[in-house]
Amino acid sequence: MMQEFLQNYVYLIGSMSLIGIGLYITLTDENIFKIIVGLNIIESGTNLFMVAIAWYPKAVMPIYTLTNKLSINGKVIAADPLPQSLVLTAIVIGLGTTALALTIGIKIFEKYGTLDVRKIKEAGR
Amino acid sequence: MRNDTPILVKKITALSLITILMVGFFWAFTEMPKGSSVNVNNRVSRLYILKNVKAATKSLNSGNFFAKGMKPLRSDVPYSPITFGKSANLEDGAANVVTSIVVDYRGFDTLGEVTVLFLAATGVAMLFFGKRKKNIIKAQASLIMSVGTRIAYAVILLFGIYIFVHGHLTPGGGFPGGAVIASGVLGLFLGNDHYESNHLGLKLFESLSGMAFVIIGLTGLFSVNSFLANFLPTGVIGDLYSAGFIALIYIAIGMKVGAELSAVVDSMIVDTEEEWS
Amino acid sequence: MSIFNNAALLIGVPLLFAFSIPLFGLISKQLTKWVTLLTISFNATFSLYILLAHKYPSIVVMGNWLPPFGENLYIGPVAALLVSLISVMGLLIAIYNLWSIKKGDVTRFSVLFLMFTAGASGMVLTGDIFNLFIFMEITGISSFALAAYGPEKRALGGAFKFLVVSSIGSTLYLLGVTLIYTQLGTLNIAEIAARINQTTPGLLTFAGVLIVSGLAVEAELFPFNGWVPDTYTGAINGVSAALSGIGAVSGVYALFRIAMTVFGKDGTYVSSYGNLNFMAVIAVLATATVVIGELSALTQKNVKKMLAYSSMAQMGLVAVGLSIGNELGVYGGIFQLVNHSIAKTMMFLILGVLVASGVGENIDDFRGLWKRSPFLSLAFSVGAFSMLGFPLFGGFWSKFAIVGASIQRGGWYDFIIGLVLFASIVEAFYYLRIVGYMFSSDSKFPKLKTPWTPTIPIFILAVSIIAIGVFPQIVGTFSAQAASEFTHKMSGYVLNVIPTIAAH
Amino acid sequence: MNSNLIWLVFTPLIGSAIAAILYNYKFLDRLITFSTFAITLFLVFGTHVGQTYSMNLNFMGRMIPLSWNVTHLSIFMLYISIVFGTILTFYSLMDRSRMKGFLLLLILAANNWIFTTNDMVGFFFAWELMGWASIVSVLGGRKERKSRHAALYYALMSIGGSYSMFFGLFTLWRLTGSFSISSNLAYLSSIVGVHPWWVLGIVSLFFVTFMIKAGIFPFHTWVPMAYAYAPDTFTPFLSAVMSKYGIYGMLLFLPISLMEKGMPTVFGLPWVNYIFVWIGVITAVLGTVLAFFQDDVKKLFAYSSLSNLGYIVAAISLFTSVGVTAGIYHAFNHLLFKGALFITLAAVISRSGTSKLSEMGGLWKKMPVTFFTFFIGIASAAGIPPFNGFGSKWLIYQSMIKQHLLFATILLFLASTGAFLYLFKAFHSIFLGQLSHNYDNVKEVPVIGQIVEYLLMFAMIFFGIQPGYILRPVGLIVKSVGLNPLAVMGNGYVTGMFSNVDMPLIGWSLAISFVFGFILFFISAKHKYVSQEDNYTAGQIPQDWGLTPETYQFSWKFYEPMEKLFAPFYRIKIDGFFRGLGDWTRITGSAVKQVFVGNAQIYTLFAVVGLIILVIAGWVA
Amino acid sequence: MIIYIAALVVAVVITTALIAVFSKKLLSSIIAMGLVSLGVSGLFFFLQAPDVAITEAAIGAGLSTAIFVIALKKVKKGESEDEE
Repeated sequence: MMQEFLQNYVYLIGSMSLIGIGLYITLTDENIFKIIVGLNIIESGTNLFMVAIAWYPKAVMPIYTLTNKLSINGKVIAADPLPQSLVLTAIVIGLGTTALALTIGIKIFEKYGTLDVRKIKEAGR
Repeated sequence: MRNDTPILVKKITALSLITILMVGFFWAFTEMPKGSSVNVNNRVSRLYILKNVKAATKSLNSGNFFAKGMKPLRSDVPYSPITFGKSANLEDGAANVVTSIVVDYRGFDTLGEVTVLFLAATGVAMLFFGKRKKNIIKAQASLIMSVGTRIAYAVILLFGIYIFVHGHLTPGGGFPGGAVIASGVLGLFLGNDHYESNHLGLKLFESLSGMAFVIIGLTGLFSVNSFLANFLPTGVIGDLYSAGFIALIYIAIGMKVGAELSAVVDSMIVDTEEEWS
Repeated sequence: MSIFNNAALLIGVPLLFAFSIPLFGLISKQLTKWVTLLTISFNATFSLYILLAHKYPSIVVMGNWLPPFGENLYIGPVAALLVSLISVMGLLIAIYNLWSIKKGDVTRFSVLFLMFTAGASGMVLTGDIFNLFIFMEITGISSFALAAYGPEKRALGGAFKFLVVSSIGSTLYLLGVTLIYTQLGTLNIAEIAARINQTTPGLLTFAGVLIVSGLAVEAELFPFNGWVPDTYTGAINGVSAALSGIGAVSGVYALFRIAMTVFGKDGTYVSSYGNLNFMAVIAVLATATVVIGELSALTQKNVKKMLAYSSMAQMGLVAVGLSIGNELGVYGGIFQLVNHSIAKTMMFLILGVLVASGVGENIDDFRGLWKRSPFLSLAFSVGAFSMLGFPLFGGFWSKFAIVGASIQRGGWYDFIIGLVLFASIVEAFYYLRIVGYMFSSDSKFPKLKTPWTPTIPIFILAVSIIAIGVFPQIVGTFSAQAASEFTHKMSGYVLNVIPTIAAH
Repeated sequence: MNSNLIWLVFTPLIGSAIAAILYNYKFLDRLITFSTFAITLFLVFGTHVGQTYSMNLNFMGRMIPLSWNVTHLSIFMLYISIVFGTILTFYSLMDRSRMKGFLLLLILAANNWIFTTNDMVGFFFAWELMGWASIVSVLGGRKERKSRHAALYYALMSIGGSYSMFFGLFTLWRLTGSFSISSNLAYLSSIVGVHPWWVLGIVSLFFVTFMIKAGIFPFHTWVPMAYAYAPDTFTPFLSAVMSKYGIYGMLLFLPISLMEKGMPTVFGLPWVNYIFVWIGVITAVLGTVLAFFQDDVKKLFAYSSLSNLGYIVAAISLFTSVGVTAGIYHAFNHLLFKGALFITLAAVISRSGTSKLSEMGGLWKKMPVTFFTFFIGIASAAGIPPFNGFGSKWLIYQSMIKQHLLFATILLFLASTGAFLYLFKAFHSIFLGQLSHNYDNVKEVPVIGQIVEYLLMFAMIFFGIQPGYILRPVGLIVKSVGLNPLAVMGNGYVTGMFSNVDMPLIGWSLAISFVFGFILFFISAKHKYVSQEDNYTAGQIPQDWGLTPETYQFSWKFYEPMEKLFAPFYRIKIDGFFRGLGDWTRITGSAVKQVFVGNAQIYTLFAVVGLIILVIAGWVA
Repeated sequence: MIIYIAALVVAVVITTALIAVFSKKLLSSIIAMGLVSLGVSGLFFFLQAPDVAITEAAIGAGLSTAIFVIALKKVKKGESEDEE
C-alpha cells in the first residue's frame, strides 16, 4: 500500500515540490542570481518529472547489454528512453540558459551596480 | 502588484499562487498514467527499443498501423528479438537506446540542442567581448597544484573522450563527455595563475566539429536523400564499430560541447572591459 | 504526402554557416555580416521558390524515419508563407545590419542573428512538438543575447526580463508536452492532432493550459507579455525590428498551430477539445492585449516605447483574427501578421537610422522631420497608415477581414471587435500625432544625411506595403490557402503528414 | 465601353502617384493635379446614367464582386464635385499655400468611387481613402500647431465614423451575404416592416458615419477646427465637396421608407425622420449662433457651412418631393457659394497674411474682383433673390411648412436672419471700413485667380436666374428615388408647392432698383474718404481707455451685445463630451501603463497569475 | 524496497531546495542548488536513466554550479572594488 503510493507519487511529488520551490524563489527573492537559482531548480524539477513519467516499477535501464534484456515475450520491460533523451536535451538547454542569464546578470551588475531586480528599470516609462 | 510591494505580501501571494498551481498539477496527475500503470508498449518508444521502426513504417504505409479507431497498434508491429553482441545490421545499431534516440531517431533535436549550446556560448562571449584583463581567480597556485591540474587535465580529457566515443554502448555520450572535458579546462584555470586558453584552437574545434555535424547530416541528405539519415552500415550491436554514424556524430558533439563549455568557462572567468569606441 | 527532403537545407545551410562564421571572423569581421546576409538570402530565395513554385504541402523527413516515428518538417501553405516572410525580413534586416553593426563583437552578433532567423524558420517549419521547443529555445537564446547587445544598459535589463519570463514559459510548455506524451505516447504534431480526443479531458485541459501559457509568452499575449516593452525598448533598433518582424511571427504561429491544429476541433468555427475552449481563451487574452497595449502606448512620449507597445497590441490583433477560427478570420489574422511584420520592421529600422543620425527617440524630436528627411518620414507615415488600416496600404485588407470575420461570427465577438476598434481609434491618435509632428515645419535643425545602405530595406518595405495595399492578392492568395490549412485540421495538416491515418 | 467607370477611379490614382513623385516641384505638382481633374471631367462627360460595370476582386480567397452603377444622383454629384474641383485646382495653380496635390487627387479618386460604386467594399474603401487623405490634407495649414490638433480631432471623429460604418456593412453582410448596396437596401426595406428596430440599428450605424462626415449636430465639433486650420486652398474643397458625401450617403439610405409599417409617426412623418428634421434644424441654428462671434473668418464660414448643412439635412429628412428637391438643390447652391466664398477667402488670406477679422478691413479698393465675388457669394448665402441661394432656401421653407412643422420653420427663419448678420460682419470687416496701413501694398490676386473669380461670379448669377438648369437634373434624381418630381416650367422658374418664382423677373427688377439706388447714392453723395488715422483721435490710440491696437478696430467684438445675450448657450459645450472621452481615455491609458512596472519578477508573477486563472477556468469548465 | 530509499532521497532533495530558499548567503544557496542537482541525478539512477544521471551530474551539478560560483566571484569582486 505504502509502497504502491510511493511508486506512484513520490517522484511526482518531488518534482512538483522542486518546481514549486523554484517558482517561489523566482517570485519572492529580489536578487538576480537567486532568481536564476530558482529557474535552475525549476529546471531540475521539470527534468525529474519527465524522467519520472518514463519509469515504472521493475523497469530496467534502456541499454542493451549482455545481461540486460529489454523485452520479454514481446513486452518491453525497459524504462521509456524517449523522455530520457528529451531530458538530455533539456539539461543542456538549461545550462545554456543559465550561462546566458548569469552573463546578463554580471553585466547588469557592472552597469547598474546592483543585483536587485526592482532597480533594473528606466526612470521614465 | 507594484514594484515596492512589501516582501511579506509578495511571499504570501507567491505561496498561495504556488499552492493553487500545485493543486492543479495534482489534479492533472489523477488522470495521468503513473507508477505501475505506465505502459511503454503504448508509446512510440517501444519501436525505438525494439528497433522496428522500419517495420512500423511498412505497416503504416499499408494502413494497418492506425487501424481500430485510430489507436496505433504499436505492439502488433513485427519485430525480431535483439541479442546483444549477435544481432547485426539492425536499422539502428546502438546498444544504448537513449543514444539511438538522441542521435538517430531524433537527431534533429540534438542538432538543435548543440546549436542552443553554441548560441549560449556565443552569447556569453559576445556580452563579455572587450579588452581582456586577467584571470579573476587569484589562486596562489603551488607547483603541485599547477602540475597536478595539468596531469589531471590529460586524464580528464581522455576520460571525456572515452565517454563520448562509447556513447552508443554505455551511458554517457557527447554531452557529458564534453562537460567532463570542460571541467578539466576549469581545473586548469583554477590551478594555474594567468592561464590562457588557446582561443584559436577552441574556435577551430568548435566550428569544425559543428560543421562536421551538419556535413554528416547533409551527407545523409545527398546520399540517402534524407537529412541526418544514417548512411553507414550498422554492424553488430554491442561492437565499438557499430551503429553507423552515431559514433561520428557523438564524437563531433563531444568535441563541440567540450570546446563550447570551455569557451563559456573561459569567457566567464576572464575579466574584460567593454569597448564601444 | 509528398516528400521534399531538400527543404531541410532551409535549416541545414544556416546551421552550417552559423558554425563556420567564427572561422570567417578570423579573416575579417565585416566579412561575417556578408556571410550572414548571403546565407539568409539563400534561405529567402529557397523559401520564395517553395512558395511561388507551389512545392507545398510536403513534408521533410529527418533521418529517413517517416512521421510519426521520426522527426519531420511540414511545409504547408502557412509554413511556406511565413518562412518566406521570416527569411525576407531577415534578409532586409541583415542589409540594415551591414550598416548599423560596426562596433562590438560583430562576428558573434552575425552568428546570433543568423540563428535567430533560422530558429524562427525552424519553429514555423517543424512538425514535432518537442522540436518546436528546441527551436523556441534557439530563437529565445539568440534573442536574449541579441537584445542584450549594445552599449546601453537598458538593453541588459530588457534582455533579463525577457529571459526570465521566457524561461518560465518554456518550462510550462515542456510540462504540457510531457503531460500529453504520457497519454498518447507520441510527440508528432500530426499524430497528436489526430488522436487528441483519446486523451482524458482533464489532463487535456491542463496540458493545453500549460502549453498555451508557455507559447503566449512568445506570442506576446497579456498577461504573459510583461517583457515586451522593456525588451523592445532596450534592444538596439535592428534587433527590435527582428523581434517584432521575425520573433513574434514564429511565436504567434506556434501558438495557433497548437491551439488550432493540435487541440482544434473542426467546425464552421474552430474550437478545441477539452473542457476549456482555448480559442475563446486566446480571444479574450488577445483582446486584453490589444486594449492594454494601445492604451499604454497612448501616453508614451518615447517613440520606441510607443512602437513596442503598439507591436504588442498588433500581435493581439493578429491573435484576435486567428482566434475567430473561421477561414475569413484566419485569413485576416495571417494577413495582418504579414502586414504587421513588414510595417513594424520598417518603422524600427527607420527609427534606427534616425537615432544614428542624431535625431532623438522622443516624439518632440520628430518635429519637422518631413523637412529634414522626406524619405524617412514618408516611409514612417506609410508604416503608420498601414498599422491604422488605411486603404491603399496593406493594413486595410487585413483589418477589414478581421472585423468582417468577427462580425460574421457574432455573439460576444461583436463585443470583442468593438473593443478592438476602440483601441484602434486610440492607436490612430498616437500614430497620427507622430505623423502630425513630422509634417510640421518648425524644425531648426539641418537636413539629415541618410546613408544609402539602410535605405534599401526601408524602401523595399515601404513599396511592398503600398503594393500589398493596391494588389492584396500578393499576400491574399497565400493567406487564403493558409486559412484553409488552419481551419481544416485533418485535410490541411494531418493527412498531409500521415496519409493513412483514419478520420475521426 | 463601361470600363471608363474604372478609369474614373484609376486616372486620379495614377495622377496622384505622379504628383507625389513630383511633389518637390511645386508648380508641376499643381499642374498635374489640375490636368488630372480636367481629364477626369472629360471622363465624366462619357458617363451616362444606367451605366454599370463590375469586376471581381480576389479577396479572402474568394471573389468579391466590385460593381459600379451610375444613377442620376451619382452623375449629378460627379459633375458638381469635379467641375468645382477643376476650378479649385485651376485657382491653386497660382497658390502658395501648402495644399498637397496628390492627396487632393486621392480624394478625387475616392470621390468618383463613392459616387459610382454599388458595393459596400468599394464604398468603404473609398470612404476610408477619402478620410485619411483629407486628414493628412488638413495637416500643414498656416498655423501648424492648431492644424495638427484639428487634424487629429478630425481624424479621431472620422475614423470612429468609419468604424461605425464598418460594423454596419458587415452586419448587413452577415444578414444577406452580399456586399451590393442596392440589394442590401432592398433587403432592408423588405424587412423594415418585420424588424423595424433592427433596420433602425443598422441604418443608424451608417448614419453616424454620414453625420460625422457632414458635420451634423452632435458630431459637428470637428468642423470649425478642421475647416479653419486646413490649408487655405483645401478648405473650399472640404466645405464645398466633402461635406456632401455625408448628404449623398443619407440620400442612399433614406429611401428605406421607415414610414411604412410599425413605426409611430409625428406630424405625418416617421418619428426617426422627425428627429432628423430637428437635428438639421438644431444644426442650422447652432451654426448660425456660433458663427456670429467668430473672429477667425474661416471659422466663421465653417460655422456657416454647418448651418447650411443643417438646412439640407432638415429638408431631405422630410423625404417629400419638395424636401428632397430642396435639399439637393441647396446642396448644389451651397457647394457653389461656399466654394466661391472660401476661394475668395483664400485669396484674401494669402494676400493679407491673416485670417483675423479684427485685423482686416477696407480691402475692397485693393482687391475689387475678389470683393465683388465675395459680395455675390454672401448675397447668395444669405438667400438674396437673384443669386443662387434664394431658390433652395425658399423651397426648404415651403417643404417645412407643407409638413406643418411651424416651429422648426420659424427657427430656420431665425437662423437665416442670423446668417445675414454674420455674413454682413464678415463682409464689413474684411472689405469695408478703413484700410489698415499694413495692407497698403496688397495687390489683387493674379490673373488666374481673377479668371476663377469671374467664373464663379458668373455661375452664381447664372444659376440664380436660371435655376431650371439645376432643377431638371434634380427632378430626375427625385424621380429615381421614388418620389414625384416637381414640375419645372422653364429655365427661369423655381416651382414651389404654392407658387412659382420667376427668377429672371425678380432679378431684373432688383437690378433695376439697384441701379436707381446707386444713381441716387452717387448724386446725393457728400462722402469723403479718410485714412485710418484721420479721425477724432487723430491716429493716437488712447491708452487710458484700455484700448490696444488690436481692439482699436471697428470689427473688434462686432456683436458684443448679442454675445452677451447668447452667453448662456455657450456654456453648453458639445465637444466637452468628446474631450471628456479623450481625457478619460488618456487617464485610463496612463493608469494601464502602470501595469508594466519594469520588474522581471512581477512580470513572472503576471505569467503565473495568468496561468492560474486559466487553470481555474479549466477547473470550473 | 528501493523506493523507500528513493523517497528518502526525494526528501533530502526537497530539504536542500528549501535550504536554497531560506539561506541568506548567496553562495550557500548556490551550493544547495548544486546539491539539488546532484540529488536529482541520483534519483535518475533510481529511475533507470543512467544517461541522464551522468549528464545531470556532469552538467547540472558540476559545470553549472561552477559557472555560478565564477559569476558570483566576479560580482563579489565588483562589490569589493566598489567598497574600496
